Amino acid sequence: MKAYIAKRIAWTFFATWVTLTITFLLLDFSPISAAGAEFVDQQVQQGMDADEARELYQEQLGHGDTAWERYTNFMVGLATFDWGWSSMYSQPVVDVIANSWIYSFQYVFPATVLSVILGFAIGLYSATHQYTKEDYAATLFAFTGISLPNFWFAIMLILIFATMLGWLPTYYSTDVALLSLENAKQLILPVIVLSTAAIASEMRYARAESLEYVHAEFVKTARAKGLSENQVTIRHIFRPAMVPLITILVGDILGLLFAGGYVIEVIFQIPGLGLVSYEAIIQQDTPLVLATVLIPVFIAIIGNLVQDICYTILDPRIDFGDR
Amino acid sequence: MTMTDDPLLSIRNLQTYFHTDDGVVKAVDGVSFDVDRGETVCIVGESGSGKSVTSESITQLIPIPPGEIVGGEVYFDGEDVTELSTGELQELRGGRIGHVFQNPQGALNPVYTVGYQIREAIDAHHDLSKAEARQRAIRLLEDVGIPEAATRIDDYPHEFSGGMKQRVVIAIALACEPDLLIADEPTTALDVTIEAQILDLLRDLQDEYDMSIVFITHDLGVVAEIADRVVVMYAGKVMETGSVEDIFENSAHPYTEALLECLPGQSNLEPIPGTLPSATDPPDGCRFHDRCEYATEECRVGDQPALSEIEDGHGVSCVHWQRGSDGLPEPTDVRGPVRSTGGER
Amino acid sequence: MSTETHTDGTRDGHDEITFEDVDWEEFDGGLEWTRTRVAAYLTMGGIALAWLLDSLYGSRRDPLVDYQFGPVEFAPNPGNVEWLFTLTLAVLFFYCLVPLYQNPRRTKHYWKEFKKNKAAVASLVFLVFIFLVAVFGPFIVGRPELDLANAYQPPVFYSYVPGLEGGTWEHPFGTMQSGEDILQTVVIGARVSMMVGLIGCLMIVVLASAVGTTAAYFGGLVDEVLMRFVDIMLTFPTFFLILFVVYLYGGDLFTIILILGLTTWTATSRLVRSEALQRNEEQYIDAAKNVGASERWIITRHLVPNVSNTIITAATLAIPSLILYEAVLAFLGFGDPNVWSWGRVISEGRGDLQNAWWIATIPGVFLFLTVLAFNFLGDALRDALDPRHE
Amino acid sequence: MSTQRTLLEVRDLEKHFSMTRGVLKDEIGRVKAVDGISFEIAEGETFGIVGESGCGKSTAARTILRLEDPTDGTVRFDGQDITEYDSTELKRFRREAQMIFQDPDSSFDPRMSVGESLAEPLIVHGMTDRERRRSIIEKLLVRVGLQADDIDRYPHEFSGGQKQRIGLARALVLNPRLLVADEPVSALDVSVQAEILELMEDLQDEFGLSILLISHNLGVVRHICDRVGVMYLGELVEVGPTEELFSDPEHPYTRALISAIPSADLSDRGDRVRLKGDVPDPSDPPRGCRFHTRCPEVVPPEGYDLEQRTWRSLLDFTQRVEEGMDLEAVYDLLHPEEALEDRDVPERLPTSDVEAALRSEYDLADDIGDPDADAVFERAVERLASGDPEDARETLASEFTTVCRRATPELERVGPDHRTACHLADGHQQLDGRPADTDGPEADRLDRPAE
Repeated sequence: MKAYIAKRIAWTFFATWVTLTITFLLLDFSPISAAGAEFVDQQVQQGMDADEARELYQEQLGHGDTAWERYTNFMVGLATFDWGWSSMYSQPVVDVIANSWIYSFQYVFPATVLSVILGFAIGLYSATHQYTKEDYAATLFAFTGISLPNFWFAIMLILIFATMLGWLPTYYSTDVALLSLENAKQLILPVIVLSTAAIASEMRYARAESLEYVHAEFVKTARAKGLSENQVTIRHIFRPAMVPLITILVGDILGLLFAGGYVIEVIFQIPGLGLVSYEAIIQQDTPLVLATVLIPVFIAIIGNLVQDICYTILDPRIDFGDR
Repeated sequence: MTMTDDPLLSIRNLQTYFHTDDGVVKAVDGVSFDVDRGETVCIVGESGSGKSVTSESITQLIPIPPGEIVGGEVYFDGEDVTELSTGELQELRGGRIGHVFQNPQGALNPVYTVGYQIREAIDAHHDLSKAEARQRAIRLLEDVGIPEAATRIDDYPHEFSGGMKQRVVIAIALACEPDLLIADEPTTALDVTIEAQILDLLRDLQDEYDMSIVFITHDLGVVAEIADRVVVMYAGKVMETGSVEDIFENSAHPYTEALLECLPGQSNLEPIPGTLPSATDPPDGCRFHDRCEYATEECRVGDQPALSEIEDGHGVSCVHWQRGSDGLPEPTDVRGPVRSTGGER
Repeated sequence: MSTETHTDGTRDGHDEITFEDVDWEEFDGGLEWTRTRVAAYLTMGGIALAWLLDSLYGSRRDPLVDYQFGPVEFAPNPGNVEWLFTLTLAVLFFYCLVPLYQNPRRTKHYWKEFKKNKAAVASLVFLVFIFLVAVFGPFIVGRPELDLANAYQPPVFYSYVPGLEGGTWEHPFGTMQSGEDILQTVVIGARVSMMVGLIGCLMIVVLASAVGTTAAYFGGLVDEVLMRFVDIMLTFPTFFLILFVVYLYGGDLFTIILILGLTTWTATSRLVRSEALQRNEEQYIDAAKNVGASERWIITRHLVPNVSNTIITAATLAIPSLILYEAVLAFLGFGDPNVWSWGRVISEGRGDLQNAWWIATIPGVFLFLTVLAFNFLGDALRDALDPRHE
Repeated sequence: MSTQRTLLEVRDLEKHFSMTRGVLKDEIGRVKAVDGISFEIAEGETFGIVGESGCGKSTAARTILRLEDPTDGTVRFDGQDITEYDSTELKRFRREAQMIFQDPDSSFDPRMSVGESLAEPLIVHGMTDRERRRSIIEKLLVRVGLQADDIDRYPHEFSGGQKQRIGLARALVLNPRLLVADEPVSALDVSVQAEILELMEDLQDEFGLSILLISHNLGVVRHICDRVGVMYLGELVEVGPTEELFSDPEHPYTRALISAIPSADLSDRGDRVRLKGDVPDPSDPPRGCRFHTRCPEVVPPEGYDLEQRTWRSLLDFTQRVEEGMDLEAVYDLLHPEEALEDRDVPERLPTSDVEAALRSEYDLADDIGDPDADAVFERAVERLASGDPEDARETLASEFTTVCRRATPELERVGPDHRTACHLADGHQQLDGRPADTDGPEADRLDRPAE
């Protein structure tokens, strides 16, 4: 098992390397990269000192004359947390990230916890009560949840609760302290929007996976032992269903939450990573765009590793020899 | 508990229906039989005869819904089980009634050790310390013939062979020394040599634990091997019931006879023509009439004939049950090209 | 060879032949060229050729033809997207509708399974409606145009202040801040969504089945490399991959559709591979081998048709996410600035929630319902087509 | 029957599957699914192969039809070696040899109608005339007991038995001479089984087919086969005419198998030869006679005077030690109550406790009847208790040795057409090979074949 984990870690490094290389290739072949050389000219035209502009250009990630030089600079820069200079903020990219992540975290984290608990619970209930009214209601909710375009849903909530009813603020304000009731109040709508899709998605997965086990022979055996329905549900339906569910947590839900967060920050003007990224794209601040795209990628890669390790704990049958 | 002459289990006119998209499936439609203390009763029938549903209706293990026990009583030790609360039922399951299922591959949860799964059965009914429960689990594994039980108890199901898994499932069923063991085709998925081992084991355990066994099977060979009494089922109804000698040496129902005649390995094989009647819309009269070579007009009307007692303990549900004495009706030829009615899927 | 003959009742000449009389030496194998197959190849080849000619010699400004039938104007000047869409429709016709028509018995069976799901039937009706609107709508209602005099017209039956004159049938869904008619933008948006969904879906089908069956068929190192690549692609959160590539290369709708197709096929290819491996174990594959069928026969007659259920289901379920991705991109302002996508209209309405709620609301309802319908449809298809379900 | 011309002749057929791991597919072992089997089938004859699951019987069938390429050996069909065939010859051979499959649900493409499925062989072999195909198929459907208008229906509309009839029709449509039936009735109810078996017999008579029947069910084999081969772990252990094999089985495995069939005869209930344990792992089959690890009649070592049952137990113990019985396993035997995580195994264990535990685990009496054997056993126990399983292994291996472990028995003739691979049947082993001491019910049965 130790060898297996070591292998997974090695694979993680390899996957990271491949991902970054693909990223570099995409970047290097793009018209935006060609524009990089014009960057100095642009800055000079905007009244910057030529040396200063060139120095600033040196700060860019992946500069250099040959492709190989650019590649090595790019990789070394990423590895040493020297992620380049944000012209938009006039700050190193790393600092911009350090200042903004907390705004994303403050609502993504509660939404994640909420969606995992509610999604799994509803899904499990739905599976064990298949074809009941509650099941149909939950399924309808799930379909609605995964089909609602989150940006439109957010706007509709703003229209109802902010514009029409005036109960909640339309935009996020950074003037209030992070740990205040005011702040919690202005995060209600973002959390609702973000978790609705996640709950719906998790509920569907949890329901489908649990259904695989609802009619399993060992569930019948468990019932025949005299266990109560709750024991049967938790130990013999949910626990085995956990094994496949772990894989969707990282693969699908993480992506869903990040993508949702991006749009939500743009709509509510929450100055987190998503809004930073959005503005960086609008301003063509390539180093910042790259960083804000790579952060979710790194989180996903690490999440995958954690998921694999969880898998070995959850499923005794896993064959450590292969993969 | 005091020993009485009452049967341990007495099923009276049990009706279990399933509500499906295609209509109501009358899987078990008025089944009655008794199981005495210490005896083995085999329920034998082909697939679709309702034998498994019967056994799972005893402690209501059938999925409800779509299943529903529509009528009848199940007396266990004098008490009507169909009237029990959920809690009392759970007390009964695994406590006084143990279950063994057909497919040992699926009957054990792959993510727990076998020790955990046995202890779970013990803990559901007894208040033992962890060490005590473990010791009891090891003894159970030894009882069911698993070598080096103390080492194997911490293994996961996938580390056991099919036969060994079935032994573990039996150990779970025996965890609380039940009075009744319900074994639903416990050897069907196993090879013959392993099947023989399991049948031996069940016989030994029956003496050791002093229990009654309800054994469900489609294999008359197994019935001959293990049964004291036999219930022959067809399309949700009991066709014949009697001692194992009654059934094998003195069978009175045409269906039983036909079943015996189509056992491979004997010199003259006689297939039963036709297919099982529709479960949602069973025919009038005797359910077997359109495949029966003795069927007459009387067989095609009314309900399934009541079980008539030929002799003590030997009942048969046939219009012509007295045919031994007053002469058989002429066998009619029901053979012909097999109609592809496509009823079953 | 046995020479027994059977004398069953004979109705015509053919009936006298039974299997044991066939002299096999007179036969040898050959591929059957059916009429449908020829028609399919000709049609698709024709469209591809026309596309090629149009992009080489066509004019960017002048339409190919220009007809006026009363209010209906037919003056197509197809860009790359339109050509690709036409090709997609041809594929859809020959590989979905024609087989359904040619096998009425099987179609009836699928329909029986499918129609158990009422929501899915309703979804299908709705989607067929949206599809027709997407294909023919723009020629009937026309394209949205700037009309500052009619800005902020409310939809019919709604007025700013009760009692005052409200919206009119002139603009049943109201107008936008620059006077564009919302009905027209909704119709164009439907076309955009259908193009994104169907073309992207076709790309996923092609890429996923190519990679999936290749991996399954060749196995070994090919399988390993392809599937590891897919693993890595799957680790990359799709939204950010799309965002990044659109940022670097983006622009017009054609590019965005290509990017969407190229980044979303991976999960389906993994599914196709495992399904193909599973089907390969089925006994009917052995049975076909055992009658002497060639590998190509087995792959085209057994493997692909039986995996196709999985592909169709997965692709149908991919359509809603493709539509949503496009809508989000358009909403964020990264889409094609010349195309009235639903996402873009919602984005325009974002700032006018106070005084013109309908701008953001109405296209959103259509977007939501379309996505919902595709999800219902995909789910029902899975139930109806899943072989495990039988 | 056996006087007729030989249609199929299988010689030393082998099929090994290699188990690989990793990207580079390093071979880490081989499953010898079929490991050198030989038999022949005459024209019009039915030959059965019986064995438990995993014995390689299905692989043998598939290899004979070249659905798998054999690792070694020859298969002669009508005098020609089909293992040498190129693709054209193989395609022609496909017309001559057809197969019906076990699982009626999986053996038809669910997307093809019955007509399409049955037409497939005809199309593949070049019959392009649609009308002609249809007429052939309609007739054939009637011949297997279905109706001509079933041709347009889909497989899911039929019951298992009906599908198996269609399977027979598909196998017959090319008018083959050999029919390989892999467990054709094991997925069916008994009443339906009988129908299919009867149909197979009728068709065989009508078309002069040779049949190779693969089954785990001895009843089925006995009913339909002229001759039978018994397979165990990839090898044929006995081949003979059906009645002779059933009435006078020579191999202990055949005896055990026959004895294990639950028969509808009430007179002999509960009175059977029982095999202990499971079939060993085919990737690592036992040396010598593959059955010796479970054999109730295993030949005892020279120079010891042991009861058969005691000897069986001693051999079981020897095998367990060879698999690697370490101090921890012994400790678990002594202290079953301790959970895995909180046990603390000392350097050595008290010999007397270990001995008692092992004697009870392996059902050995305090006095096993032979002082020399007892001494060997005690020495091994002592080594185990002092934490030296390696030495225990060597002691046991050098002392408790048997011809069944040392040498692989060959198929030897024991009757005109009856061969078996057992040391007990070897001429020189016949006398001293059989256990001398035959009391107890199991030993009693040795000379009196079951049935």
